[in-house]
Amino acid sequence: MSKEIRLANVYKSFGPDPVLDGIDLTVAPGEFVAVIGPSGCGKSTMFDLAAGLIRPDSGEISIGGEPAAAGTHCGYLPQRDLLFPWRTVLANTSLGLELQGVPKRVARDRAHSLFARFGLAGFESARPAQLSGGMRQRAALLRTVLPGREVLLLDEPFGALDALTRTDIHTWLQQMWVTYRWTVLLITHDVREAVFLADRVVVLSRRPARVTGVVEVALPRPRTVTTLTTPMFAAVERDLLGRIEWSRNDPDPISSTE
Amino acid sequence: MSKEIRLANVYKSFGPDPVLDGIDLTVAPGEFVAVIGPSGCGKSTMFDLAAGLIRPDSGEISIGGEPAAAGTHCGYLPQRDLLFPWRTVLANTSLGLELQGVPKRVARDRAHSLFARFGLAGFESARPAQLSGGMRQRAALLRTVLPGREVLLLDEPFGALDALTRTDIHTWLQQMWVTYRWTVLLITHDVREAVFLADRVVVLSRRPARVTGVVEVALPRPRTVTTLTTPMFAAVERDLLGRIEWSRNDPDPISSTE
Amino acid sequence: TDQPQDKTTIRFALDWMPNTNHSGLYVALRQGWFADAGLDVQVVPYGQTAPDNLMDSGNAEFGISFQSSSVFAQAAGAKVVSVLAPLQHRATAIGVRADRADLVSPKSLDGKTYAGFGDAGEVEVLRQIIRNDGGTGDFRNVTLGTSAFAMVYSDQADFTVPYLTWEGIEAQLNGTPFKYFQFSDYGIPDEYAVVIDASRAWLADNPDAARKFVQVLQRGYQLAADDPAKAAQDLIDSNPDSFDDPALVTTSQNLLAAEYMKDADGKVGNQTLARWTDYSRLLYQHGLLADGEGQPLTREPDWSTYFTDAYLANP
Amino acid sequence: MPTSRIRELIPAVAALALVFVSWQIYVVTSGVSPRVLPSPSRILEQGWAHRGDIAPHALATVEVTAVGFALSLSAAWILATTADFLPWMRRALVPLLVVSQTLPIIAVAPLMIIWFGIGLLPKVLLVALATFFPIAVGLIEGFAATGRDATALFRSMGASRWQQFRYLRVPAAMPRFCTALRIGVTYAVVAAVFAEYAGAEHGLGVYMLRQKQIFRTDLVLAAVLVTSVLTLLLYAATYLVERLIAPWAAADRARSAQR
Amino acid sequence: MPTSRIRELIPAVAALALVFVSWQIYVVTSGVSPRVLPSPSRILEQGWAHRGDIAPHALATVEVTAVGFALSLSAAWILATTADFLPWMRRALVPLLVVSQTLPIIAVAPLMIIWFGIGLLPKVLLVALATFFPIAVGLIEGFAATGRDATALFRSMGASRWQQFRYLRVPAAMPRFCTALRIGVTYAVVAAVFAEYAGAEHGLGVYMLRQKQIFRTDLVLAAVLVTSVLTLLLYAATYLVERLIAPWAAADRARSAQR
Ligand SMILES: Nc1ncnc2c1ncn2[C@@H]1O[C@H](COP(=O)(O)OP(=O)(O)OP(=O)(O)O)[C@@H](O)[C@H]1O
Ligand SMILES: Nc1ncnc2c1ncn2[C@@H]1O[C@H](COP(=O)(O)OP(=O)(O)OP(=O)(O)O)[C@@H](O)[C@H]1O
Ligand SMILES: Cc1ncc(C[n+]2csc(CCO)c2C)c(N)n1
Ligand SMILES: [Mg+2]
Ligand SMILES: [Mg+2]
Repeated sequence: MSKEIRLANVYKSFGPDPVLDGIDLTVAPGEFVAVIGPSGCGKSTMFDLAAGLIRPDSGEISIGGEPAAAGTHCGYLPQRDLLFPWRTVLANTSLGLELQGVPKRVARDRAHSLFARFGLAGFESARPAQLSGGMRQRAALLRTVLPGREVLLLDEPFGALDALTRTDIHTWLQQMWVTYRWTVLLITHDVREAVFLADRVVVLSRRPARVTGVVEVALPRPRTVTTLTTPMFAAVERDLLGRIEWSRNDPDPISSTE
Repeated sequence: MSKEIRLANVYKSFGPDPVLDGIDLTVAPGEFVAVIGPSGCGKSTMFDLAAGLIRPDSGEISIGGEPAAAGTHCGYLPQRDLLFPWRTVLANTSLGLELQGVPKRVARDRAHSLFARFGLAGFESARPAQLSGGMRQRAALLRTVLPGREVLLLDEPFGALDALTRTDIHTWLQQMWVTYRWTVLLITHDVREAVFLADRVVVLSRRPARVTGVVEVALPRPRTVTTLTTPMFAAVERDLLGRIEWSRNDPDPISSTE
Repeated sequence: TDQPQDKTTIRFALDWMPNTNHSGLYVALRQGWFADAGLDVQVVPYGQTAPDNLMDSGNAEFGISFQSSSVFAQAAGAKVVSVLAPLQHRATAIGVRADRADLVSPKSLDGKTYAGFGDAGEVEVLRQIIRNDGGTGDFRNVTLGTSAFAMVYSDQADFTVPYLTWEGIEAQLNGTPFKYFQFSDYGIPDEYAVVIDASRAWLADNPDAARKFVQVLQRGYQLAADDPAKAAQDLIDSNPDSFDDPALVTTSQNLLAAEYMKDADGKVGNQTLARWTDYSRLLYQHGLLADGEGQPLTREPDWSTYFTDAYLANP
Repeated sequence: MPTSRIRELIPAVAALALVFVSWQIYVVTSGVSPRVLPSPSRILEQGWAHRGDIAPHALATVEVTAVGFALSLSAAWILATTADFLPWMRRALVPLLVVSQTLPIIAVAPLMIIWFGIGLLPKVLLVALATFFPIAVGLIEGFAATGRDATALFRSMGASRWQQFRYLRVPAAMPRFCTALRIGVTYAVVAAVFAEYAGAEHGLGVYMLRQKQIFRTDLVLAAVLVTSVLTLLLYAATYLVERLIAPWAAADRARSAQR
Repeated sequence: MPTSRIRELIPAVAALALVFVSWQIYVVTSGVSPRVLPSPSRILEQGWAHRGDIAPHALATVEVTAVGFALSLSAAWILATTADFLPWMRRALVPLLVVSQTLPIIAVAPLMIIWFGIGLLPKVLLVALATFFPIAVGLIEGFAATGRDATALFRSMGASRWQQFRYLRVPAAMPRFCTALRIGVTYAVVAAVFAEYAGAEHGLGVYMLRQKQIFRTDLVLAAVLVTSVLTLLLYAATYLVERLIAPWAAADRARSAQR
């Protein structure tokens, strides 16, 4: 039921400067892949391409074997949360379901059942402007995940969350993923997050982005708090950090994990 | 030349639910204080109060001894970046200086001299819509810091940055701070970031926010990559994590650092 | 057959807000004479569109016109014809404020401002009058439509062409009287101040109804000439919110009845070729008439085709 | 909070009062003829005295306004929706729309009567012609102003073109639509009066024309006053409409006004 | 890209051509009298033949339009700025503004000429009255629509009220101002023609009135055509203005239109 995401030799530039410089990446059906790359390298651009929202200059992109097109139905969480001011928080979170044709009452009930888990309880009828930054991000994530698309594209969904709220949602997301086996592509700046959640982590270079490394994460599922303390976790993390080659360009690097 | 930030017994609610529940916090002139607290607890609200943008229900807030008011001139970096579409990236970053009355040419030159450092070189005349999420955040930070206000309020300025870009900017910020000794209040979700940058870290509870712990960071300045590996750094980090009491409420906690 | 026939509907277009020039129409309406004749007469109120244009385009069957308007329309090919002349003489004159000591004859209007109606030929005729009085005929022509009279009262303009029998009386009653220079005193032939025009096409298709209508209307105007007080009352009653001061209507109707409506025989409505010719020829000679293509007429029209008495009651 | 509402109205009432009082004083001291410029008190007094005459005319005008504005609104929605779904329609129709507005209505009105007769039709068409443009343009620009990101998001969620329209473009256009509605409604009564000027049996336009004819400038202005009041009522109604169809925008405006 | 520009205009040109061709065919086949409905070809031909008559009238209209619109723009900016700085002024003036729009211009125009004479003044005032409202409302609502967050940010940066206005509220209002400008400019020429109808020596309005009286519907419509073309030129000019004063908005619109 899940679909493969495939980018083959994809080039893209805005104006004269290239942004994506020949990206090759295949995410198998039901696989969870994290993408790590320096800020401004082209990660969001890659997602826009995969979602069919913009076209590559050359190369091929397909979702489930079909060329990515505007109508490609995937759960896309853009980097800016984009909640709609004319909908309450509850109505924003149920939007994806409603667009799938789920009756409004049912859609809202389903969204509502996750409000406590997402720390949004009590804000059902608030307007988005009344939410904190992290709450907005959680509401947007809930809206994205709820329709259960076969393909999820998550662009830094956890950036504005504190470590514990984040962990809580990690756990929930993993649980859902184990159950439904969506194909997930996740952008993050947090190496531990990537290792904790993903089957594979893809490392991109500075702009123009190329794939400079791929790290397999063979940790057993479900991963829990104890997984983090295993030597294998530490090994994968170290391997990954080693591949973040762009660190070498830095004038005064302070690695945040060594 | 720097100013003290003082919040005394501050209460604030939106509607029936309290958000700030008696906050007491003093930041000495030239001190660098980090604030850590769960998402949605009231951190941004505290900043809005300190910047004089909203009024407390009760309690007192002063900046440099004067009550915080709309005109309180501080460098405020709000959580959403708020770049203006009608200005180029360069003009956005120089805005703060221009508003101070610095001649446009001079202001733009000064902003421009930091573009390489902030990874924005080449995007001087781009429009904000053409920037990546992290680039937007960096541009907004540059705009905030450039005017050299005696008081800086930074609301999650590094959330969308990868570890290395982040470290680079940390180093620069610390360097500037050592030189100018602004009074800085920084919101972050990253414990290591807080310890690396701050003189003191304040921990807030879940909403309604109260101060549940204060950790002194007596690490010598300037802190560098080597500071991170010192036992003292590790000790402070551990102390801080211990004080994040709200972790206990979590149903299925996965600490990201143990 | 004996079957009651459907009433013929006739739309009658007005040239102006209801006034004593329309009294015959309202008398006939009020007395129910049209209904008695099996006619359903609907009054088309005054608007931005000239009655001749409404008739020509099939939006009215009859309407009020003036001799000059009718001539312009017919020369340009409009399918209308004059069927009745309620007023036998010109009822307008050059009007200036009575307290304007500087304006003593048309000559003194040189360089002054005329508050006009945009009518075809009005400027040419006024210029002729001034020249006939020894002036140059150069004046400022401002086109104002319905505000012309107020412009003269408020001194924004110097002269206009009011109806002696309406604006003239109104001005007098309000204490700001006009003084007049009569066209006929300066060599302009007399004309019918008001005529009733009809759609030629409709006349051809409905000769009987046309005759009935014109004769009932003629009867109305005859009564207005014979019993002006009653006609004034009918006019006021038919237009309840149009007249503030009944004196205006009665004075006006009395004046019309006494001096304008009846011909030498005391009859109302007849038209003569001589009257039609004199003034119309002046317009032709000034090169004012143009055909449907906008080309100035090069041959004088046969004025006898411009009106007909065929629908009137036999004299 | 009714008291604060009322307090907000004070400056407006004061400004209006100032205008009327200065006018009254001018008329009284200058001794200008009431046929040229009647005093406000005279207008009120005479207007009240003739209320029995004015009321039926006002009613006729309201009818023309209502029918014309309803037509205008429906047409604007249909056209803007069509234009939104079919970009070539937008490119074809919007210029036509603009052209329609460049026609001097005063020259066209008499022609409309020649073409469409003398009934309700040309009047309703005139009201529609006058109010249609701002509403349609407001809607079209409102739809088009939907953020690109938001559209992209909707597409990625598999929203059909219709769903994009219904759930994104329509709500996003509401604030502009409300502004446009306010402008359009302001022209509606005026346009109806205008249409009556071009020929009608009843209506405030006819009444004004008649009073002007007999130099009752005071009654002309009394009818003008009635027109104003009708328009102001419609204008106020747009705020109620806004609170219904775009409560978030109304709330935002209120907050920003407090500033 | 001039070719793609030209290609974008095709539907509009086609739609206009369709209207004119149908009209021509209808006139030719129905044999309707040119006094009722002249054919487009006749209008063009006769208009061209009388270009010597029309040109000076058109020039007079252009003058009234230009002066009136300039007045209107300045007044709208002054008023909107004042209203933005002094909230009580907004509360006092905006209702007056709305009231000014509720006055049926057709009844007021003749009075204005009686009060202010036949010169340029009343016409200029009428053009201003007709175009002022949409522009002022667009500006006022544009200023007021500035995001609260943005205002807060500016205040925290120590921006003076004037700087907030200059660097935040003015640019934020530009897109709405451009929309309003487009609406306002559309009414400008029409209002000038209208004012001339109410009383003038020269101008397209007078020309139309006179041609109507001598049953030259074709020349009336030729003058209508000239009015349209003048308005369309002004309308097109607003896009140039927009590119100058709000390039980012123009760019956004272009992107969203590509959608
Ligand atoms: N304008 C408002 N109206 C109503 N409630 C509000 C408003 N602003 C904030 N709140 C509420 O106040 C609480 C604190 O919000 P705040 O933005 O201060 O959180 P935060 O600590 O900054 O969270 P985060 O880390 O997610 O940004 C939240 O529950 C939020 O819903
Ligand atoms: N619409 C656009 N027009 C021009 N340049 C663009 C546009 N969108 C993105 N870019 C450029 O493409 C590059 C990559 O942007 P992108 O948003 O993909 O980065 P990213 O990897 O997601 O960065 P971040 O981690 O900061 O979000 C940037 O240099 C950006 O300036
Ligand atoms: C009662 C009455 N007063 C004025 C006119 C307007 N009008 C039309 S033609 C003309 C003569 C000058 O051209 C005048 C004054 C009218 N029709 N009826
Ligand atoms: Mg990004
Ligand atoms: Mg926050």
